[in-house]
Amino acid sequence: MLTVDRERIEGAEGPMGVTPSLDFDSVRLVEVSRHFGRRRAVSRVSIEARRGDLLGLLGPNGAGKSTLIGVLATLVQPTSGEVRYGGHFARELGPPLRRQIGLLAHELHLYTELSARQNLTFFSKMYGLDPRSTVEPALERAGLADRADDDVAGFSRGMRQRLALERALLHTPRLVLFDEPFTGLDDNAVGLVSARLRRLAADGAIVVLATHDLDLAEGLVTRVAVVQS
Amino acid sequence: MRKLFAPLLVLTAVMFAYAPVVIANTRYESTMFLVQKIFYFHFASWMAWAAAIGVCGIASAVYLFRADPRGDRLAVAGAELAILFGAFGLVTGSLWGRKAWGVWWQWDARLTMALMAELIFVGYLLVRKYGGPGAEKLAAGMGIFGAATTPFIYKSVDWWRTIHPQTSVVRNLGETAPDMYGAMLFCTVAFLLLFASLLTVRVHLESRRAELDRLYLALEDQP
Amino acid sequence: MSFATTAFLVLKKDFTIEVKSGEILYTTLFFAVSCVLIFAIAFVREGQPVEGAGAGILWIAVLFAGNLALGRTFERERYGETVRALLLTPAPRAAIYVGKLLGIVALLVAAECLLVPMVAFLFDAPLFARPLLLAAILGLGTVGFASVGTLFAAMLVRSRTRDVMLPILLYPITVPVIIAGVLGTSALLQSPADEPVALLWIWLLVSFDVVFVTLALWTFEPLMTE
Amino acid sequence: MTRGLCVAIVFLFLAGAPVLAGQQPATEGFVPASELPPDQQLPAAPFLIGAYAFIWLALVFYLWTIWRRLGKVEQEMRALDERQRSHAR
Repeated sequence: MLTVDRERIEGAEGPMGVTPSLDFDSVRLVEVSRHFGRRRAVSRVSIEARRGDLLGLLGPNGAGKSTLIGVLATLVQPTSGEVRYGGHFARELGPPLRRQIGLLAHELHLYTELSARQNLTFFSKMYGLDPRSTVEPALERAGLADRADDDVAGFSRGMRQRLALERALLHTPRLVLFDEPFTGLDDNAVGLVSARLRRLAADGAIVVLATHDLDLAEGLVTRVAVVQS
Repeated sequence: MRKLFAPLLVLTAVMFAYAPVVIANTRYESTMFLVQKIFYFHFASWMAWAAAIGVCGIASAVYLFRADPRGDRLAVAGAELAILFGAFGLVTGSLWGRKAWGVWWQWDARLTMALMAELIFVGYLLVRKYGGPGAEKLAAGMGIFGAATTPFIYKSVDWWRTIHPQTSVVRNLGETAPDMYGAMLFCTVAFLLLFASLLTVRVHLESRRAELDRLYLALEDQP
Repeated sequence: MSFATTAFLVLKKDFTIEVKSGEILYTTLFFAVSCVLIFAIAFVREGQPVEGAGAGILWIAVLFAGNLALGRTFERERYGETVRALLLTPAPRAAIYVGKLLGIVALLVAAECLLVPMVAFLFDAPLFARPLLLAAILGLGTVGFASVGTLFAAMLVRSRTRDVMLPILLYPITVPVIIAGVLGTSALLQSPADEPVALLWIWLLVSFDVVFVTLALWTFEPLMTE
Repeated sequence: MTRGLCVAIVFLFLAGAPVLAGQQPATEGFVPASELPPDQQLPAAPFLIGAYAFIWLALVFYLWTIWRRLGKVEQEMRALDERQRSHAR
């Protein structure tokens, strides 16, 4: 675990800041709740995931899995409770923490008007990576090398999903978050995505997978957390 | 706050009840005579209105940056009171205008500004009501920007149309007519106290609602 | 990732999409032009335009078109939830705001390049008598309107009622821009042009822009966290 | 407790109203009529009274809305309380 120099993190928001590196071994939610008035999205959830884990967040639709994923991704602020990344709280970190998070949601986070290559190039630059060394391998892994310059709008659901997966993993994040990644995929594609997930976990990433599909999760995840509505 | 509330309420009520007596005892202004007496409540309304807008803006910023729900409650109360005191100012101003200038609405600078500012805070309440889950944050943005834009609206409308008595009138009052000045101060203090009591009551309503929400959540958590 | 690089990347990305599809540019332009023509119905009497109508028509067309462009631009980011993907990158979030703001401003300036000659032609308005002052008023007014508009459109992405909420929130807050823009432009349309008055309004627009761009940069990050 | 406070506010303000009403005619007699031009005296009074009356009415109305909203919340709380008790049994 790396200690993080506070001043450098604050500098990262400034005009000339360089994103410092940060790493952590585990992610822990402690009594996390998120309410909208009297409607409850998540109530007092405590989970922990470590490197190498493939944690399944299982539960029916509307049980707050997406909110939990949002909380883990620092996009949603919990009403109460704390989120710890290694020894740090989310609010202390900011950009260096986001550098270590990869999110693939049901919505694919792709610009359909742009080509596969343009999408990957844009995001690799936004992550401060060199597109020359990251884009081609990613296209290769997605199996889209020959359609790299076609617009995403013309892709099938499976092709988009593969591209979205590679886009989310471009920057080799430590914490990988998946929200219902199997929706609309055929068996072959499900197999490919599952294999990729296992490899990520084996390579030392913390993988959190939210799904309502128990059959798919079975045999894939190494630990399970059940979220009830 | 709770301990202070009862004396605050009594003081407000006494000052409010006594205000007409104070106003009645002032001299008549030489050109506008009786209708000038609207001025005491009119001016006081604007002071309370400005306070309400300030409270809404600052409380919104506190809510946004500290995520403190108390800031949110204070901001709603401020926005509602800005609408209320704005309405006081608009109606008394319009009545005064009818007498002094012969028309109900003259596109006078201050009145126009107040009308625009009313729009902002009605917008604030609309976002809260129809913004969906998490609308408090959107409303907080509206509160900060609404409070920040008010001086700009003031300045721009001022340059656009000015037939309203200049603020120097208020300053001169102190020298030329100390009793008028005193009555004005008295009414302003009364209105600010009224604002403080209404704010307390409105915030109380909002915290009761929060408590109710908490109870609902607690009930759901039971096995 | 530096601030300027991020802003430039976001701007370039929006520009690439717009060059490819042209959707927002063409619809905005068409809408602005139809606005001007509709106003002609109200403000042209017996073949002659009502005196001084040009400034008002020009600004109303710009602001209505601006509202449309803001809505469409962020609809594009909402589809596929790319706005979340942008927020998740380690880039400074305020820089993402600046990138989007520059894109909207560029789009509106493009619309103004069409609208100004059109209004000058149709309403016989001497808009080109003081080109620099007019450009300053239009540019500063556009930045002021877009700075508030970009922030509000971005935060309303999460709201179901964003289509109606955007104009409801945006127009009252940008009243100073509307007043300064319309009155500054009409001061230039007088003969002879009233330069001191135009400069007064430019000064107001400059201070409005400074205050609101600063406020938007400051509040963008907390407003975008759900 | 809060409801009591609200009632107290409304009552106190209403108690103030007669003072206002009593003072209004008095203001007209306050300055000798010779100091007021006759055409000024009558037309101005309705505006003045109207302005003050509006403030009072709007204030009472606003307090009434707060009171009602508060009443609704308290009622819902009691209902919730009852539901909880029957649930426990």
